[in-house]
Amino acid sequence: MTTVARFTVDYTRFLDPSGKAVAELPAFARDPASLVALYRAMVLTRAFDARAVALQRTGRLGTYASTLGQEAIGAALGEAMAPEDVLVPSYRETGAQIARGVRMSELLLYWGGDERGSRFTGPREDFPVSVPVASQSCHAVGVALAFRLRNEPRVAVSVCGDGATSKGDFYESLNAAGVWRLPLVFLVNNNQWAISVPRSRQSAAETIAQKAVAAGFRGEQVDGNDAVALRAVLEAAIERARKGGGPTLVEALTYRLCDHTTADDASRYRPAEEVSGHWAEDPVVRLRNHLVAAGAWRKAEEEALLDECARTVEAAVAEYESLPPQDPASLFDYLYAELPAALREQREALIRGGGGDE
Amino acid sequence: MTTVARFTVDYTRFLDPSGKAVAELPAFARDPASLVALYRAMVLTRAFDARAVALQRTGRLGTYASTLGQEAIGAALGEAMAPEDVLVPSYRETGAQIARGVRMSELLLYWGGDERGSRFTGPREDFPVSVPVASQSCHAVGVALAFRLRNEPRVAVSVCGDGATSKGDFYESLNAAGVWRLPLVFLVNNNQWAISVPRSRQSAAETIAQKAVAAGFRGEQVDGNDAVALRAVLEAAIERARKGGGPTLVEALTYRLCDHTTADDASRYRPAEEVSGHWAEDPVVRLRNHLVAAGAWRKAEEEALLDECARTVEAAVAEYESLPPQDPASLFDYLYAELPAALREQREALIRGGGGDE
Amino acid sequence: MSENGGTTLVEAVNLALARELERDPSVVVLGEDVGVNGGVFRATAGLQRRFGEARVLDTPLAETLIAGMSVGLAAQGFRPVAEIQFMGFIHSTLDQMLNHAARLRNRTRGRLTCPMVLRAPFGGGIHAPEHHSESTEALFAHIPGLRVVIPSSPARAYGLLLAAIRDPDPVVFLEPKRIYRALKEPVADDGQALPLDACFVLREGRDVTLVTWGALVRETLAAADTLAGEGVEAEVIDVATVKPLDTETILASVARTGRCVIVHEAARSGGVGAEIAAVLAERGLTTLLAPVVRVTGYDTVMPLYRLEHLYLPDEARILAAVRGVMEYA
Amino acid sequence: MSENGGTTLVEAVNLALARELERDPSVVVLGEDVGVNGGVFRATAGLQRRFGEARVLDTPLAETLIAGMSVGLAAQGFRPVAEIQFMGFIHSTLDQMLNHAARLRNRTRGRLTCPMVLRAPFGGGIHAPEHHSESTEALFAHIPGLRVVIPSSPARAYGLLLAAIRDPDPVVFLEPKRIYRALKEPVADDGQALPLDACFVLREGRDVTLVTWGALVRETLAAADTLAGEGVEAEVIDVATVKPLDTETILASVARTGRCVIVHEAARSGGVGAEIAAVLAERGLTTLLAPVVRVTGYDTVMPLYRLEHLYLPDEARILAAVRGVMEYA
Ligand SMILES: Cc1ncc(C[n+]2csc(CCOP(=O)(O)OP(=O)(O)O)c2C)c(N)n1
Ligand SMILES: Cc1ncc(C[n+]2csc(CCOP(=O)(O)OP(=O)(O)O)c2C)c(N)n1
Ligand SMILES: [Mg+2]
Ligand SMILES: [Mg+2]
Repeated sequence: MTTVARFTVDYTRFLDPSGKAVAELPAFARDPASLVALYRAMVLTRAFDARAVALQRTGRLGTYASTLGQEAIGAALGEAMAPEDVLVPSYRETGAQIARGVRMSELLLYWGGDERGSRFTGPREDFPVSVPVASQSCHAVGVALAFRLRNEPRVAVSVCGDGATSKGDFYESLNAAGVWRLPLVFLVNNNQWAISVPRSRQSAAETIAQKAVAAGFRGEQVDGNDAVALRAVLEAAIERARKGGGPTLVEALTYRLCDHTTADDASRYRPAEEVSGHWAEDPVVRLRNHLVAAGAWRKAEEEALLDECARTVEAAVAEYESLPPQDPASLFDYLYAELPAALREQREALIRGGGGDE
Repeated sequence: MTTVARFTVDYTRFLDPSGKAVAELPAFARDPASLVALYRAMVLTRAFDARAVALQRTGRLGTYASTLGQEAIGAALGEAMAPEDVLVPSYRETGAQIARGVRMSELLLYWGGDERGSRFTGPREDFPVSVPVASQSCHAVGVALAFRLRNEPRVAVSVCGDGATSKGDFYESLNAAGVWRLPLVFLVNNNQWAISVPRSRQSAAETIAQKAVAAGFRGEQVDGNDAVALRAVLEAAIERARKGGGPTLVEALTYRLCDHTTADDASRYRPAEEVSGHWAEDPVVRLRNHLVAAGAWRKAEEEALLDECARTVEAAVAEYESLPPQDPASLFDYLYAELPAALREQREALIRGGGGDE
Repeated sequence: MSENGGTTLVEAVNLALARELERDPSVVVLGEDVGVNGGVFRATAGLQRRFGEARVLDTPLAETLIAGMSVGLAAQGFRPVAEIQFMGFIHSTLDQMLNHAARLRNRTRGRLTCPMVLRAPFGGGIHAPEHHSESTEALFAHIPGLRVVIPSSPARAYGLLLAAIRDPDPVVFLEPKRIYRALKEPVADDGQALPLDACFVLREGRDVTLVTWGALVRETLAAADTLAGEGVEAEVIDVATVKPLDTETILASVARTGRCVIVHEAARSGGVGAEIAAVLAERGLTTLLAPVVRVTGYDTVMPLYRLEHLYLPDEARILAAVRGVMEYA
Repeated sequence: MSENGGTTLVEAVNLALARELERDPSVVVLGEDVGVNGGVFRATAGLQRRFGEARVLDTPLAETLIAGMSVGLAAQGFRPVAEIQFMGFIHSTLDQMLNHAARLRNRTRGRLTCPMVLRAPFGGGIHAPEHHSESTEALFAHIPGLRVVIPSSPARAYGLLLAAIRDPDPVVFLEPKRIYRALKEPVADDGQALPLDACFVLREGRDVTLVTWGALVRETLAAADTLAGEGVEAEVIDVATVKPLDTETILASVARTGRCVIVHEAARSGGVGAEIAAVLAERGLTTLLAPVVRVTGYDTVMPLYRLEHLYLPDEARILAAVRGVMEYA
């Protein structure tokens, strides 16, 4: 018996839960002021989330998936990606979407049951939210292959949850990305839960990162509550991909502090103590502590930021709520480039006010 | 950055291509006479294969998938599995099926386009051939879970090809087997080709064995042309599974010396020299050389065996060809336990001789 | 089971599952979040606590696996009852259902069989997110070897689910989630199954036959009441098993009424309504006094929830169609 | 392209692919074994050599991926033409086709679009192994947002495939493999597309309308010839695009003939023939002089090849049905 292959999975953390550096910080992070943007993005995401949940509670928004506790991921991804890169998100990438220029009013429209929420005026090539988990990984393969075929130095980033990594299409996508060495980063938000199924029941793999071993490329773990580590690891993976170094799987270890969605009641399946324990890892507090300790953030700035975020979010809500509903004909008008003759009668019947059943 | 997980893939070989032992042989193999059964099974499989291909060429059988060059896998698996275990095969497990007691006439019936070929009179719980590659892995999960739920010391063995390991259902099955630590062995016949797609274009994974890392259990490589190594590795994996040690992925490294099926012409996509080079690895010759060198096999025995195999196969062909075709009503009679009323007219029309379209 | 005496449809599903888990040790319930969480709609609430983790299993998040492993369990003599969380996620089971579940008995000439049930909530009208409102029963209804069963009331959910679990062949069991809790009726937990492959005539009438299933049975019955006030007596048929179809009951009814309106939520083209209309065109033509009309979802993607009311057939559309059919000379 | 001047259907497919690869740099061909091997039916023969590995790609063995990555490529402005090796393996693409390909334009209000083609050989009659003879076009034909196109001759294969590739929306293009090489006709490689969403009237006749598609167009035309000898003039319509349906052409024809026989290979229940019959029952009822008859595959699993002739509709069954319809008073 001989050993023919060996693999390792590395883990990166720069800031401990109290915000103290536990390793030499990457270049970008040495000037704490440069981390302020990262922090601001996290706070804005949290403000948006809280407002969205509140809107749902009062019947002004549909089911919503909060990112509470996972804000570092979106903020770091937003900084690590170039504008010309393409994000292929699941439903929990609110932070990254905002950072990439999707309007908050558009996000509200989407969750408010209006297709116009996915007609982004910002990152025009980014994919819309994908609800069927992991299915979007395949799209990311196509997008990354398109970049390769056109010789463009662009990168696709596909994001999904820990539960999604049990699905076949996730693996088919990893495998294809490996074969073609595509400029593609798979980012897994391992928030420990897939609705009520804990990470330990989802897979016997010690890490999610090691799933990349099956596809023949690098997988690594990062502290998903450490925005600095996330940005460093994601930037490295994205730049490696951009330079032809092939795909990377990045597992961000974090925790879903919220319910799965507003339709879920997590207290049915997980103990309150588990959740409160994880509050000690809060990524927002962690980075704030770091900034405060470094003298780069003060109470007044915090208050101003909260105020600004509240106003920004409120403006988005107003914009969302002021938009009149779509025309009934919209049910037909985007189905095909041109409405097939066979559908004309149905469209007319709908406009006449329903019916038209022959 | 710290390393949080490490994995290795081991490779086992006992006999080199000339049949010489390159490592201390496992207990069962020390008495060369005990290897004769293994050898006989391989020779029988090859004889059956050759006959089936000939039948196809003369229009007496449909498309057939030969196992030429891969006979060690079926023979070893046949010995490693207990009768009460369950085989969940792809279309290239002829050897294992014969070894487990599927009648050769049944195999011919199946490939001859007759459903009765899958009504095995032998291993009654074994699955029939699965044509959609990898789809059978999911069935094996269910079978292994059934054993677990009933507390039976039985093992399911799922077999597929290297190409099949790119499919999502393969991975979904590995992952589930890992989560539940099922008594399930995944055996991959890595014959280097998936029709015209070479192993290198199928996956960037250095080994197929390492795909088990994604699911958190052991994967290992074995020389798939070394029947001794195969039997040893498979026996160990199956016994580990039987004792509650969970699943194993075994990658058997071999080569498809034949066309993909009789409908394929491999000369279109791979050079003749590649194929002829691999004849030097022929598993049948390898074990024969080993037996002959050990004084456990002589020319007369070889001749008698070939003769016996020819007669056995011929008898199977005669049995196959003597069976009258199924009744037309058979199209309906096994669809449901009881024919739904809605189908009665269609069945009667068919019996009346087609039509009956209202 | 409920405060005011009645049982909801989702509670009836729960009762039927519990009854069969109790009665038959070969029944196992599996799916995503069916264990501790009791299912996102609470259809499996309490079952894991009562029957243990070996009988009520949370699976990894993998629908193809859920269907495929059910085939394996079923071949081994278990009776898996698998839940797909929403019908929008059922489509990756199609390969397993069509290529294996529906064929195992036929392929092996009866040596191996596949007594499994694949449950899924379906349909719109609850303001759910994208992919949570699908009605694609027609895809499964085209597959030989399958049964597709759709209850429309708590009592029928109970009785039909018992029948589906006891059936020796694979059944796709689709639960109209819009009426999971919208109506209650007394359901006796007596273990009595209802017949599969048979329509239920919910209301008799001589003037027109209304054929429907699932959540829209409610609107159709309401329309029939309204019509009665106008002097039109509508017969209302709940198809219940949309595969295989009980065409005899439908044909017999239309033979009496001469008029037929089919109501379903799925997209019109190639919906199950097409098969029913086709059977009438083939075998009921001479009895038809008016065109067969379908009141259905449009041939569009189910819109996000703000406009879903435009998509869903309602009583007004049913009434308009019936009045048109009645006026037809 | 062929020895004796004619072009086969599979050669016509190859010509159309080459033409579009040549004309439009955004076209890419992908699938299992489409490269060096040129496809298991040779539909892509020579294309990789001619256009390079970047335009003609062998994929790993993963159908969900093939469909899903095509969505990604298409959203990026490419025009992927993906091959699924046999229709029996197409069902794991259904999730991607239904949930994404068919919806991308609608979901994003036109921001992202999905101009992809999913090609697959389909149908029985070539003595192929299990899962190699499926006709499940009805599954795709029920999905809003898709087109489903089926050629029935070399010339139509060429012209319709060009149209499918140039179409700005997703098209499932199903090739009747039984006639891949069974007939030849001159095909001018002139880059002229044929219209989608339109039936082809292949033969005019006043007595009965025969509606069909794919491989059975041949048997249907043969039946029409035989019927002509008996004094019955049959109109033969090749539906070609089974989603969306050109119902006007069919209704107009039946309005003239008063009789309709629908011929398809797929299982009867819920086949595309059901939709056609339903449209006749709804909108052509008064023009019908006889029941609408469907000559189809049975509602059974396509048998293994020894008995597949029992399953496949043939000229005799078509004739019997037409005679029945003609005798109907
Ligand atoms: C294919 C599919 N199956 C089921 C669902 C229903 N569902 C929505 S989210 C979810 C859990 C996902 O967990 P994970 O991937 O860990 O992501 P998270 O929600 O934790 O971010 C499930 C089962 C779905 N959206 N898609
Ligand atoms: C799901 C599916 N897709 C495509 C095919 C067609 N096909 C049959 S065998 C084969 C290649 C399989 O290769 P591999 O898994 O390596 O097995 P091998 O034939 O080499 O034993 C393909 C593509 C199939 N049978 N199933
Ligand atoms: Mg999660
Ligand atoms: Mg292979």
